[in-house]
Amino acid sequence: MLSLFAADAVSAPAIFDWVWLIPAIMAGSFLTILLGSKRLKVPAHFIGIPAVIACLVLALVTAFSWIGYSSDVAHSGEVKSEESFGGTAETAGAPVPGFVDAGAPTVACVESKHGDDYDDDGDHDAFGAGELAFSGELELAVEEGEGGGGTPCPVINDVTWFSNGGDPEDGGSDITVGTLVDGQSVMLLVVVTFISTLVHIYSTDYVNGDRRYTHYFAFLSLFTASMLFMVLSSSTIQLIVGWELVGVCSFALIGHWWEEKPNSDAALKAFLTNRVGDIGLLIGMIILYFAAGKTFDITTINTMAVSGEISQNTLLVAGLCLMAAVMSKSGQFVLHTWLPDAMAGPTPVSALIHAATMVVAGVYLIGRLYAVFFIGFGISGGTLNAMALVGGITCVGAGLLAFVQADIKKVLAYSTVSQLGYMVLALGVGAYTAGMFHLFTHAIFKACLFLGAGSVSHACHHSFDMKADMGGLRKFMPKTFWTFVIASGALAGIPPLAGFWSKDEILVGAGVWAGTDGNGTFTLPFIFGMMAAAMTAGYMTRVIWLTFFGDYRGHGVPHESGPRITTPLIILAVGSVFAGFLNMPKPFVEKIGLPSSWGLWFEHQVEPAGIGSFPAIDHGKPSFSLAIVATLLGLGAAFLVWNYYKALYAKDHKATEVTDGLMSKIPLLKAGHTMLTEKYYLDHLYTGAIAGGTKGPLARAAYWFNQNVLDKTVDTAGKTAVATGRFVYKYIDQGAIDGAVNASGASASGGGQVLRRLQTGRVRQYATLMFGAAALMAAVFIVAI
Amino acid sequence: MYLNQFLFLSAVLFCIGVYGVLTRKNGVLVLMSIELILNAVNINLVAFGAFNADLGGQVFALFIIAVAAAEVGVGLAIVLLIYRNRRSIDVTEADLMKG
Amino acid sequence: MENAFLQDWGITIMVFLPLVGALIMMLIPADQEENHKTIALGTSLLTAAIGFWLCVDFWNLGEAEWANLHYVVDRNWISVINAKYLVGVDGISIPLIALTLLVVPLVIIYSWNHIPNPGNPKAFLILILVLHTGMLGSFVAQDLVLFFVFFEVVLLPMYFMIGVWGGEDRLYASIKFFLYTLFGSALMLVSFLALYWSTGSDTFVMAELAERVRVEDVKLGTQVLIFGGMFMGFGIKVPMFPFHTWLPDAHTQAPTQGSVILAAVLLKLGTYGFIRIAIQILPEAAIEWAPWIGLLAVIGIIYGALGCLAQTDMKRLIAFSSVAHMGYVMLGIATLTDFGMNAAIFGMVAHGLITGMLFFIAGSVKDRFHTLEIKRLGGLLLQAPRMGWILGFCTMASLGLPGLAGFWGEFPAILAAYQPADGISAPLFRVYMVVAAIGTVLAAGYLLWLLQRTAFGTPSEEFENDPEIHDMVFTEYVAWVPLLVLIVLFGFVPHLIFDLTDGTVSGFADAVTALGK
Amino acid sequence: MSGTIATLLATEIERPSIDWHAIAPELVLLGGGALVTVIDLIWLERVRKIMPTLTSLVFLAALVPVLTLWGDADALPRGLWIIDGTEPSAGVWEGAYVVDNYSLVLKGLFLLSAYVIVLLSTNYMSEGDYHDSEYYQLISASVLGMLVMSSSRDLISIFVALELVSIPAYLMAAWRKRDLKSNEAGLKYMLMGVFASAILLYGMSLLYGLAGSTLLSDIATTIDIGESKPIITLGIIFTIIGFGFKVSAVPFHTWAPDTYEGAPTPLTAFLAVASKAAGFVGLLNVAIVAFPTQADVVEPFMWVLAAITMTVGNLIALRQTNLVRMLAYSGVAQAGYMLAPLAVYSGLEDRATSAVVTYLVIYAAMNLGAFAVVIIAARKTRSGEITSYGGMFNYAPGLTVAMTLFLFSLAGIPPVGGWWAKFEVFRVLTEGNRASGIALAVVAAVNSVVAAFYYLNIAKQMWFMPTPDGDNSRIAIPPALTAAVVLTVIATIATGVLPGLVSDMTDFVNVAAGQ
Repeated sequence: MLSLFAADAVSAPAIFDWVWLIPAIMAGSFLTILLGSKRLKVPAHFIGIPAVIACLVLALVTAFSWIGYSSDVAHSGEVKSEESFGGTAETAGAPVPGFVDAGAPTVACVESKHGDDYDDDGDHDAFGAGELAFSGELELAVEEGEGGGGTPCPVINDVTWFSNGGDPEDGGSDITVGTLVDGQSVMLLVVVTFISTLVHIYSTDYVNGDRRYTHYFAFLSLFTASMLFMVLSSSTIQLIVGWELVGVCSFALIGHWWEEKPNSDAALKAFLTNRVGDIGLLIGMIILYFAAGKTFDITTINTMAVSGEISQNTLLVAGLCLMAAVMSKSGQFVLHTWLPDAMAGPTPVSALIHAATMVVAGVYLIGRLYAVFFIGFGISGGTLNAMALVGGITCVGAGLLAFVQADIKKVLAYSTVSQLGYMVLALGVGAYTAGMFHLFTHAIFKACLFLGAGSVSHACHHSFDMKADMGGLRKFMPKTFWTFVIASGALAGIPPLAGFWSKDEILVGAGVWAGTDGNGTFTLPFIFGMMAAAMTAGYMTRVIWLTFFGDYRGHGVPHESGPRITTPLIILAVGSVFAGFLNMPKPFVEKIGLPSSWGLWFEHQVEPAGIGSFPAIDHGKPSFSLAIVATLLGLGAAFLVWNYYKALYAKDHKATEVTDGLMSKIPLLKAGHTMLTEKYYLDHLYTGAIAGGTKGPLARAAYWFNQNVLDKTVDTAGKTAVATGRFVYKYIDQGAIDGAVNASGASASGGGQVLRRLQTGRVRQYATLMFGAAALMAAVFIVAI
Repeated sequence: MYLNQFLFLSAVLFCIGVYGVLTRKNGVLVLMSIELILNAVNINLVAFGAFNADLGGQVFALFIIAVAAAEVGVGLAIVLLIYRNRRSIDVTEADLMKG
Repeated sequence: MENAFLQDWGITIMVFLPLVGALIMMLIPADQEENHKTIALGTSLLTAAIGFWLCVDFWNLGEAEWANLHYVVDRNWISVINAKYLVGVDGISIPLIALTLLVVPLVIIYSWNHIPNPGNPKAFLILILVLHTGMLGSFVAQDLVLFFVFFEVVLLPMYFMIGVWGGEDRLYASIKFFLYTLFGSALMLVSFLALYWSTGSDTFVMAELAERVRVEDVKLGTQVLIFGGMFMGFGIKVPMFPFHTWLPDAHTQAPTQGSVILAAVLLKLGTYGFIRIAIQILPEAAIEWAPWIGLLAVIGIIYGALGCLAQTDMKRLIAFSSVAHMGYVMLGIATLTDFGMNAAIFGMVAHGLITGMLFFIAGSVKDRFHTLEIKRLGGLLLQAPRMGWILGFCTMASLGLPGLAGFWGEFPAILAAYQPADGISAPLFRVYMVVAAIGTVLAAGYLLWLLQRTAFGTPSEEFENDPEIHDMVFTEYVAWVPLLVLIVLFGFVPHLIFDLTDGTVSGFADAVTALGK
Repeated sequence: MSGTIATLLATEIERPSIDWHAIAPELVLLGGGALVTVIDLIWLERVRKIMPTLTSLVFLAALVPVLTLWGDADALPRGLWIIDGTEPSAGVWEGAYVVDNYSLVLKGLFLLSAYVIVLLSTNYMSEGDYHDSEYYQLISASVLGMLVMSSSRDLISIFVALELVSIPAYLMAAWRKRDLKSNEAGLKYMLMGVFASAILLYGMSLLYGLAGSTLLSDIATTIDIGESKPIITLGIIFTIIGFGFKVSAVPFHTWAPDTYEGAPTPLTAFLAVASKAAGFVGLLNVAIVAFPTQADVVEPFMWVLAAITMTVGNLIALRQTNLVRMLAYSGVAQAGYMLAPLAVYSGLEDRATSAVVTYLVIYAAMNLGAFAVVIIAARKTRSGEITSYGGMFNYAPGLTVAMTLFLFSLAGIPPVGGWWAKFEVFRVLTEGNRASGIALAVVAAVNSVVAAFYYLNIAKQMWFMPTPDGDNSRIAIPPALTAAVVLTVIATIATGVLPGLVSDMTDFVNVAAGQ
């Protein structure tokens, strides 16, 4: 395989062959905690924290290796690429037939893969440990490659898990698992291990003394392992496996305090909503499996999508199916309802799973199969598509909802939904790097916010109610306050904090603002994005006011949290400040006099431009005016909110909402507000439809909901299903089908009863019967024959 | 003589016998009715034997006579038994078992 | 090469050893309960030893050989109809045999201190051993008449197990079970005979019949009718909608051991029959029937799930879930592709392990709480944390979580439905695929709901301080751990089964493909 | 005249040489029975105790020549006369009495059944106040009739054999003299029996008239002369009805439930098994040997008879509360299955015969077993009600298992014998691929499910229900009855697991030719 490339080809660092260790370590940690912690009398975090730190180290080593590798490739490629532009393919190092897009130096990344399958029984030991230890045949295909375009191909280490339906030649297929190392996965690797490490440390204080401390850490480990497993997937089936496993961990951790029904309800809701999306995931993956010639291999699927071997219609259908999965996992409208409920779990879990990592799985999925989406949805040159629309609606819709929450975590949850919408919007408009970058920065500052919220509630007797139990906390817990403010600023997109950069790039990517030139002109998504930018600043200001300013409305005296809580906060706050600098626009970098290579550094590492498995996307050009306008919008919204609360404070030190303001005077606004407090009636809609198709006016639906369903938020579809189930069971199963069976039995028995009357006991009648029958039959037969 | 005259006689006897079996309540009369049927059979057999110039029919008839005697013997014994226990030979009264 | 002893005697000893054990037990007075348990366990372990030896020996033959029959013993049995004592194993029987060999000893171990009312371990264990023979025999028989006899042998013991040791409604349930199955097998027998006559009436050997159907060019109409008879026979056993109504009753009323065996092995006789007999012999008719089987399968998936949601009894819920799960198995079979049939066999094994486990748990819950009414349960995790976690684990496995065995029965079946064998309408099966995928949501719904209402929350007042409620006991550990381990193992190493079945199944699928083109 | 007499005196009659070996079973039974009677007459009460033993020894002794005949397979078939190679010494009734595989199997069946019935009767008779010596002699006589029946190929001998089977049975049915039910059983059986044989005889007389011969094989060849079809039909139907009564086919079955219930139970077993088998043998003989050309009459008639017999029998059996009555109706239904092959016999005479005989053999084993259990159970429960069998599993597990096997065999569930019997019936029905056969097969299949229901009901009582009086003390089973149960269980299982045991014997070739 290597021989296919030029002699001076850069070989991939050995670490890439060993990244499978990272999830394996966490899986080992899980098993050790589960089976050993109590027996060895070792606190669970003694196992979990070293494991996760080891993973973090490995992830960082991988990341630095990737950086080095990609720059090596870029370096060697730069020379070549200039030559290859001239059309001399042989010097491009990859004279591989096919996939060569005219003009663009595309490098095929899969062709060498199935070129020679060979059984390599000698290599068992390499995978002899961890979860990749498979008995039987082991097929090892190491693929390394680098492109002439300066971007390395993903480094894939696959083992054939098993074959099904005969050999591949006979129409069967190999099912492979392995690791796929490229910029995107390395980035997630770092994010997951980093946040996970901090959450582990934070948790030692936060859930200290919890009755299921061990169990908590075990699942934290399992979650991290599953997430990493998913991130490193080289095949869609592996991705499905990881996808489901993180869902289960989420289920287990949301329902961590399952003694209370609302918690387990929330866990169920989360799992079931995700299952709904999984329908799309399964079907989408199946469509791609067949479309790509019976393979689950992600690189192959992408390559074939790019090369046009899979028709756009197929890609569109598959993409739409996968969107369902994205919508559930990444909380897009209308499947987002589980995410706010998921706040029932412990706060560090919310930070890790429901803000920084698991919920971005959907975004990650889009990025992983970007060719499928990009080409399927026709993003290039488009004006609107399902993905951008869903993202846009989500970021605005959820932003609005965030304004009316009293629960600090719920605000953050809706904010997460909104920001996930942002990322989906970014990917929907073709701004791949912007989406990924926002994922990256958001993970940091949102984790910081959640952990901050946890710290606050730690101080306020485990309440999350901003209105009832908080206020004026800045005096009591300065560290929490400052980190929270910084992270909020980052979220709101205040320059130069992290969120500013990523958000700006998304808005640029929409290609609407003059001079930005994206993949198309996505006007509506752009408007949504601007609105969301303003709203974000607004609701975060509200949170900060209600939590940290004004007078303390709770009881007791709050206190600052311990170092195990505040240290992670500080680390994340620092990250929130600096993360954005990783991907500054080139013009800006040049203007402030930094080396040009600092600009778009993130993009260079993450975006696999120019290789055969990645679509040719256009990049928008940054615009100072857009940045300024967007920032001003945010600041303006913040200012308005701030003044609103300030005025309120002046009237009444304990007030949190205006009771006789415009809201209550203007019906339209009032209706709007109710709409928001009722979460757009989505839960009502689902449940209402179930419980008997109530079609009354909205208000009645709301009333009904309040009275009957609030304390019984069973999963929406569940209730219809239960009702249907009852009906079917009672009337069809037990009634019709079983009834028919029983009735035939009864009629047989009844027939017997009637026939018994023949047997009168009188011998004369017996004789009559005998002779009568004989005579009758004789007569019939004589006549008939 | 024609064969059908015998056959007709036999058929009439058979019908009378059947009628007797189906209508008589008295056990002895029922047995006698059966004897009528058997004699109808005998007439048939003898007539057919003559018609076919075959001894078999007459032999058969002899066997029937002998067996009928045994049958009636046993039959009467049972009727007597019934009479002893029930003081009645009305066969229609015997309906302890039915259904 | 096969081991010479196993070649001559392996299968025969394996199949009939339990019967020998049962005979020995018959001679021992009933009051020596310990002896009975020991003999039963010993017999089943010995059977398992020989059986697993056979399995291992089979495994060592190498993948290329797995598609063929091995350890074939061919003796005349009923010479007037040329029915033979023809037994042998290949890739699709081995997994099911192994499952049977595993489950029966576990059930006997579980019985050690869980003999249901009204006691009498002697009779109970004898019945289990007789069942054992019947089940193993069905999986090794390669002659239709022989198969039929073994297929029916399992009826009796199961009937009594439900009827004597069952719950309150046991009489109704046992008779229903019996009559349904009998009805199916009567029709199945008629179709076997029809097959016999239409192929030249000189063999009942499955492989030969398959060959003859092709050579004699049996009319498609006849084939379809014969397939229909088999469909009834096997479909009732599976059970497919709408012949399923015996199952919830039988499961609910059966003692734990009976439910476990019923779920783990007995239902598989039907699906196994479909693959081994109906499809192998009548591939052409199978293509005609496939859309209908697929339809009933997906109806079963949704219907079973809806049935589950309506249940108030834990055991009945699990029972209904079998209808849904077997729907996936049947969907896989209906695609007539190797992928689908592989998935089906995997699904059989996975369902056997998982649902078997769930029934074990239900039995143990009943032992402790004396009720299975979901409303009255709750907080199992507090009172019996280990059992609660195992319940959680099993619900996850049952709803098809990747990484556990259930997934590999479900996902590939759905996948295969995207592209059924040639000659079957792909758009139709794609609709089935979507419906089946929706079924996975419902499955998650009822299973998690069950978990929530039984394991989560806090115990109700009536059981709060019940001293009878304790965590798992030794026999439960011994009986359950192997199943749990296998659920994980097959989740991660699915090719343990896929590789075994692939060869044989591909052969059947190729026959279908050849016709479909 | 005198010359004639002188001639007659002087003429040496060429005595046809009798094949003593061929009729040895009958002779042994006849001689043995006579001997037992003489012994009884001489020693009276003193030998009463050994009467059953003696009788059963006679049956076993008669079995010996059956076996030797079977072993001398090359000499089969053989008749009453020895036919020397050169000049066949055609007797008057040449071909009227045939000893072939078919008749030997049946003779073996009758003798073994009789043996078991003696085992069943031993305690029953000695414990009641009965005339047991006479009872055994009557049984011997009846069994002799059966042996004759199986070899008879002539209307006269069939008739005589039939009466020889029946007349002792009339008496035995009423054996419990002071029991009104037993009287009634005897009366009903006798009246219906003689009426049926009268009808049979009328039919036979018509057949004789048209054929000019009483020999079945002659009837087969001469009867097929078109013009007298109505008479032939009448003759055939009346003849069949006579046997239909004997095998208790609906609607000629009415006597059976009442007689079964009222008669002494061992005698009931005798009627249900041996006597019924004799009826089937007669039926087979006339249908297969005499009417091969009359399938257009016989087959539809048999079809109707079989269908209504199994259906009505099963449906009424569903509602029975008395076990013996239920077994009676079950026997009616079983007769329906046995009649079924005759609904498609044309062209398949041998196969149909094989199926019926196979069924008879297996049916004998399982039904005798069931009656054995009934007799044993009655010693404790003193009742024939099905509910009185409740809880039997608790006090007599072995007996319960045995009964269960019999019941499942009757229901036709592998691996006990009944399945093979039914299988053979199904096989014949579907063999010709004729619509009528397949339709009847479906009727039979549905019926077997219905039948399973009431068989299960008994199993249910024994296994699942509590003991009615709560008395779970074990019951002592006399050795004779134990032996009977063990024998029948072995036979039931063996025939199911290795059907070849029966089928190899009943795989007849060319029964119709009587050769």
